[in-house]
Amino acid sequence: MSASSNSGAFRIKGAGRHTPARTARFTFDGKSYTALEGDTVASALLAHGVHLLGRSFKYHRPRGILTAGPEEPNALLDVSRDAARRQPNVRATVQEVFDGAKISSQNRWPSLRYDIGAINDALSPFFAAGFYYKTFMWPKEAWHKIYEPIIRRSAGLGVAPTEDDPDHYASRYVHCDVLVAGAGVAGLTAALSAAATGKTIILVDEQPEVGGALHYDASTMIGGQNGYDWAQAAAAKLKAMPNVTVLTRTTVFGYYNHGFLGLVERVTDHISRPGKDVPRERLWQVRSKQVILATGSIERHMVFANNDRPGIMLASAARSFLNHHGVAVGNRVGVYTAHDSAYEAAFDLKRAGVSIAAIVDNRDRPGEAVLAEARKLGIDVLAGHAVVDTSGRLRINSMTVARNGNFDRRKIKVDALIVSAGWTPSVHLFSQSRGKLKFEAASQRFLPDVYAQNSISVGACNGTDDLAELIDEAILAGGGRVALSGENRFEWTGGMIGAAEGAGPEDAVKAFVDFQHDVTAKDICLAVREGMHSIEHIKRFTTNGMASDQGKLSNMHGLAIASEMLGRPIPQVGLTTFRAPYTPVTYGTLINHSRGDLFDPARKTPMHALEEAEGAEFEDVGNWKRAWYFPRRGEDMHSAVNRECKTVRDVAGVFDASTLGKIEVVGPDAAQFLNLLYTNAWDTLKPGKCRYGIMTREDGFIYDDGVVGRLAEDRFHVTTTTGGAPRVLNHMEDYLQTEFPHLKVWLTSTTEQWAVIAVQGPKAREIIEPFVEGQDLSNEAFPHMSVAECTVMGVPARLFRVSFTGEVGYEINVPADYGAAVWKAVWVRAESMGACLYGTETMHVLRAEKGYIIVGQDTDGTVTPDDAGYGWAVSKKKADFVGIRGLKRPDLAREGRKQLVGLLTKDPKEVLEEGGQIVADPNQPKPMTMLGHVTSSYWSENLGRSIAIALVAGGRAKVGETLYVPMADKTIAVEVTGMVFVDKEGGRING
Amino acid sequence: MAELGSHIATRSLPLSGVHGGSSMVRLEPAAPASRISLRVRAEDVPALSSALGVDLPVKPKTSAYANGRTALWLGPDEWLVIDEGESGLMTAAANSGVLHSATDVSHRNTAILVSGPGAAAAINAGCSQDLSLDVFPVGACSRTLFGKVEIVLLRTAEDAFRVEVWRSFSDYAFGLLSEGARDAAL
Amino acid sequence: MRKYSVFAIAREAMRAHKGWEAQWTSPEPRGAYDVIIVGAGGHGLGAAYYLAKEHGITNIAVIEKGWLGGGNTGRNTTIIRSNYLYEESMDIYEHSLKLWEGLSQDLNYNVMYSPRGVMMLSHNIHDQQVFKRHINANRLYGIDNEWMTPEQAKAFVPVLDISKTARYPINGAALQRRGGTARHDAVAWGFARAAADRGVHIIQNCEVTGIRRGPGGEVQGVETSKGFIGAKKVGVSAAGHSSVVMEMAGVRVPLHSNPLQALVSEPLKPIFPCVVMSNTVHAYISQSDKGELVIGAGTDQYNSYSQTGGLQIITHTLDAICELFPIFRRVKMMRQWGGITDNTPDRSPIQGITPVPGLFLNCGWGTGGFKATPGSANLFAHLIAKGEPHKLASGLTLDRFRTGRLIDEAAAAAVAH
Amino acid sequence: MLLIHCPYCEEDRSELEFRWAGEAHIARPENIAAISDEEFAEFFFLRNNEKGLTYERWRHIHGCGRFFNAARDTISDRFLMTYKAGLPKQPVPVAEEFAAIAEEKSVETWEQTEGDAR
Repeated sequence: MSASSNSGAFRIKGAGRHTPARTARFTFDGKSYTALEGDTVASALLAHGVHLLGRSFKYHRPRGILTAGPEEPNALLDVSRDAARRQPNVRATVQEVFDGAKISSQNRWPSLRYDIGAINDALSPFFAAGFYYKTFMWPKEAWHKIYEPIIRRSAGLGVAPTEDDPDHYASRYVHCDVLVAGAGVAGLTAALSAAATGKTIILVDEQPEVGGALHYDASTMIGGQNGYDWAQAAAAKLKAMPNVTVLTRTTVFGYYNHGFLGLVERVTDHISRPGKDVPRERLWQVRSKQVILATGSIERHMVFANNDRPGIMLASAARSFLNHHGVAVGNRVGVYTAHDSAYEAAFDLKRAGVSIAAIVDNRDRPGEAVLAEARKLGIDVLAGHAVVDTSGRLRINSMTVARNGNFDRRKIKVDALIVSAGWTPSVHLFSQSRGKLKFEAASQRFLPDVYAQNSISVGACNGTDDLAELIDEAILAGGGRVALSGENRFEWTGGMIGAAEGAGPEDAVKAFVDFQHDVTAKDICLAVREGMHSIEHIKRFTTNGMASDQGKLSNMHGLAIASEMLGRPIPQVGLTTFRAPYTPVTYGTLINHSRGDLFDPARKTPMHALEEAEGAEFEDVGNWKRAWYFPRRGEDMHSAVNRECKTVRDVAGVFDASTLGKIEVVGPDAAQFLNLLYTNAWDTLKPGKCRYGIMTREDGFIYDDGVVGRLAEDRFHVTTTTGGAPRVLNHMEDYLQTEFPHLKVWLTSTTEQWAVIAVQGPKAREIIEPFVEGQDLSNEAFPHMSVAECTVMGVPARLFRVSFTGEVGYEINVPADYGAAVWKAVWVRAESMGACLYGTETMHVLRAEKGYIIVGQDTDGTVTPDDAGYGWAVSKKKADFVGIRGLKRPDLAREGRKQLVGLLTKDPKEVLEEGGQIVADPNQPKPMTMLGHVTSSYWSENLGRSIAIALVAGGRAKVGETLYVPMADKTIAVEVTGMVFVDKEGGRING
Repeated sequence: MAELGSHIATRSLPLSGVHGGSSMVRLEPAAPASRISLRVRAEDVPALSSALGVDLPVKPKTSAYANGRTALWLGPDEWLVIDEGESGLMTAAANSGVLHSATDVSHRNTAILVSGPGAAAAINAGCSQDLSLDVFPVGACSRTLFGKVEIVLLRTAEDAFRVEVWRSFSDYAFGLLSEGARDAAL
Repeated sequence: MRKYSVFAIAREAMRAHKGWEAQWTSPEPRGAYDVIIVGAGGHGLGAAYYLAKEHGITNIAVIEKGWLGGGNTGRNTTIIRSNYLYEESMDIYEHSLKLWEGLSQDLNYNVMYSPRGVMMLSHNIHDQQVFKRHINANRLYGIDNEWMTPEQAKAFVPVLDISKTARYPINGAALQRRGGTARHDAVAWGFARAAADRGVHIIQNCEVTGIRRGPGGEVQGVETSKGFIGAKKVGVSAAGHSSVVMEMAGVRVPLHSNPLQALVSEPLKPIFPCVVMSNTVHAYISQSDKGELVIGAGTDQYNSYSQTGGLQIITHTLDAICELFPIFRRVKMMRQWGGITDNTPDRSPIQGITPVPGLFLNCGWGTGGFKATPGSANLFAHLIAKGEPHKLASGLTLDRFRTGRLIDEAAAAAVAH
Repeated sequence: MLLIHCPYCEEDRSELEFRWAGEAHIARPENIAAISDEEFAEFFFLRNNEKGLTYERWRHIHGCGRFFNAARDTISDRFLMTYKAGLPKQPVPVAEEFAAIAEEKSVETWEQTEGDAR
């Protein structure tokens, strides 16, 4: 057996552009086939005479290959390289065969030939468009429990992947002067012309090679040579130019705002064994000054009874399989058309030795030229006839033909039927760019009219049919000079939209408009009858155009049928929106590198690795990873935290506070600026001192808090919450730049400049003392709420005497690269003195024992400083600060607002749930009146009991009262208390 | 306890030990440098320029280099000044005698050097700016976004860039550059 | 109105479905009505239906600029839930959820309300605190919402990645089992059919261009592209364009109109059993009856009426989806689209009287208006009929922006520490 | 993804580098402490939310860091101009731009663009 016959019995010797010696093997539904390199799955299977490829969505009707391109609605397959690289819903007409591919059909059970779901087809009279809106309503629960699961199982197409995708995807931002979408005659010509001007050009085409329609159109000559050959030469010339990038296997899937386009390049799906560094697909995000749309046109099918059998396909597709792939779509091919272009397909097939049963032309007068040629080739032409039915269960075996308006029918045996109703310009990208279309009644097509962006359409997508005109138009669009001429064999005429003879509103036949979704002409008529008069309603009611091909074939037919039913001209019925993407795009491509470690940056402090080595567990706080607790061998979180809490109060603890936001506020007006941004007063703060500050927005609610140290008259070191740092800086910049630009002050983020090592506890001073130079640490010289610039381990440092535990506390700020070394040295000494490392959980417990709040946990954006018990931090003297007016609004000043208080459970062992709701009467019926909720709740090892903080309506007036926290399984009685649980006098902080 | 105080802390760099790159792109952490974030009003620019020994550029997206110092225009009153040696930047700025704000950010930022014929393509894996030589010539600099993190990008040669990034974002930046470098080699 | 049922379908199947009548008619407007509702989305059509059904007012016109259900009703991701935090929110969303439970039967139109559960993922301690606050509040209010461990969540949604090595590991979830989805178009069509059946005029392709007011400032009717139409009561329910319509009456409202995008995948066999949302990584996802994965993306940052948005919003959402469900990386986006949401400063809706006598407002449902459709419509009908809010909606007034009594669901959920 | 001209960087940059910052030319009242509740609500909450020409603020947050003003058509999302913070509201420069907006207003949205195809 020769290689070519091996690659399929329908392979035509001498036809096509593939090399017979270069083969690839693949399986389809378990059976092995040989293909030629360059074959699509569709062409490879057709070469073996395989037409049945899938089942439709609703009726599970057998379906074959309708097209030879991305508009394919039927031939959707499951393609896998290995178990993890399995891809559902792949169009057989786009997927190139690679050696070893495992391909299966979809949406059938138990097999493609015998599919139980096909019973739906027999029951189809019940399943008219929208039938599900009218039934399945009783009993109430039955929809969700019975009907919906059945519908869901029978719907859907492919099976989702079940393993994590091992492939990777790449991304590239790129800019150019001109992007040319489509590399057919028009696109190539425009690109040649534009390239000649020296502009940067990106030429994009979705097929593996350039050429567009020249893939199937073997008769057109360009520049004196065969069109396809000219195209390859033109592409080679363009590729050699430094200002041109040619991207094939690349689809412009979206044309967005301001010259932004999304492209997806398929890099490896056609390769048998791709290299491991090669991405499967690459996302190109292009910003182009100008866009030349040369997207061509798409042939339409004919809408007639049983027009969906395997073996029925577009004429241009048959031509493409023959001329490009060297495959005949049948031995005895029928033609049904309303357009001259199908004749050329018949001519090509005939010349290749395929028998043409007849050309059935819905028109009374086909084009003269094609008619003459048909006569010359001895092809029977039935003008003014229609195909009114077809037969053949798994593949067409005959077409039934009738003269228009006549009831006499006759069957003609065929094993394939090629169809054409004419051509629809591909205006998808134009429309996505928000350009306005106009309807050209004579040619019955929508064409670009008003452009919304700097783009221009050339060629078939612009309705330019004449080759010479098309070339001129493309040269002009490119703006350069190119000498080029072309020659067609035939001028095409004709075309129709809507249902053909025998498939009108009164005909009870299944004439498919949208193949994948099984929408028939009847369904569209029904929608109109039911009052759906907007094309959007019709689309949604019938689901016409909503399948994975997004209506590339069906939209115009559906529109024409609706127009006829409504008795309104097409432009008045409207056209549904073309939305991105042009063809489906892999999520993996859209997200490309954003996965795993690159999904979202994990911010780590300079001490992270050391903490990890000490066994720390980490928690996520914003983007940061913070040490949560440090379990020792055998400890769970609870016992670790208990130990840490006790050790800090008994001895001392070391804590990584580096993530706190830091902002350097510098300038002569720094204090004045802070006066405006915080509720507190800052001009009274002396250099060398710190103060706790509260920031509100104009609405008066707490926005952030933190300690602010004054380093000099004109320099403050502001700290913010960990998560709040970026938004606080933005908030400050907003006021500084736009409301208070007269102030001489500047802001710089220094969060990451400093590593911050907090040492807290009775022995804190003793621990850090030996490391510090240039600052007397005695209480007198450096009391609580002091700040100093000094040296720690020989490194310039900022030392704060602050406490978030109620114990003597220091925060050593050293330049970040020194953080690890200082932390290590401090920890070695601390450990030797019996201190511990502690994490955020212990920090939370210790601060709760002291009644210190955490903004974002104890407050939630609806809490004023007074609600939080921090009314003292709101200056009464300042004439202005951000929030001054908001705080005075009636609801913020009213009695009975929720206030932060302490809660002690009656049972000291009972730890409340954070988020527990508080009521006065636990026995009231639902819905209950809730007084507030538990914001913080911990076991306090230091107190030997639980403690909690809560927001309670009128809370401070309720101190001493008993309230209740009803849980699902029990009700917990609590006493309202003050917020300070440990060291109420506050002596410990001063050491 | 002088014996402890005399322990001088050693420096640990955020990207120490990382490596990446491809046949077309070389990726390496830059040597430690001194940096200040400098804020100056237009009228005081000359004074700061002379104090620092490098002319602060006033044209957007440009930088200037002199005496081992690079001044990068980041905004109309904002520069990043990088000194390849051991600082003196804060003192020099303070000596200008005019109103300004200088903040030491030497340790806030770290830098990655990206070089080779695929350097621009690697950066364009995550950076939306046009890095063609016409638009982003040698010496051009800009604060921008790289994937999900902010960077300051400086073109040091036709095929070389310096990527300044905050230290906790540097793992991410290096990782994404590695991915970009891998793709740029194809 | 001819009743829909399986028997009606069988009957029609025998005669090629020729006997179905129009679900609604397209009448020319009369000169005046008792009530005009601006905006034929789910909320507006539903309000007309409930006015007719519960308040005996049938002389109503619902005026629609485009096609009915063509705004956010037909563009959302169809999520239904009621597990909100504040009483004002729980009141209205639970009222709505109860109506959802019987809506198909009430309308004789299968709106495909599917209580398949809405699960919100918790990724950190802050999430957990917030979710438990919701769960406890919901329970005491009589609304179902339960905490699940990561393992329980995975049992409910097998494709969920609960590994500890994820960038943001899942530490639990809140599940409202009665939450779910419904078929958005069916809601608009079902209300339209039922309202039309009670005599309501639905006037499509008719743009309101002005609101006419009398000497006392009171509403007299609306100017439209089909001429003046009189009414003493006008209800505005024109999501996305509320500011534009209200400006015609000289009323400024605290709204921002932002594009909100969504996308669907190619159809797949059932793989995703419920709705999953994550605030931390910003994603929500479900699977439609047709098999498409329906994914809601975020709003674009700027005000716009363009119904388009940036690709970066889509990719950002898909980042998160693929992080939660790594097996979806090879799935393909089939269609993306946008709608215009109107958003209030506290992310809670506004429903109530306005400074203009006779003019009633229903707006500001932000990204979550679909779930409220029957409840909002029902209470809006009450407001229009009685001239004052129903007690379940009494907190949703415009006045709260003066007093500061906001219903800040966003602040309660989203402030990181 | 919008393309935005930063008046400080004097260059068009991707929207990714910018953050929207609300309606422009809303001055914080000098005497804010003394204004009424209604005036405060007006200042803090009420916005024009224009359909058509809008004046808004952006911050080039991942660029030069500056806040600036822009005039944009919220129907087409086209920028008509951008200008530096602190400048008064600038008239839209070209008369044709007004005409363009007026025409687009009648066309409404993208959806309608399709539906109204002539």
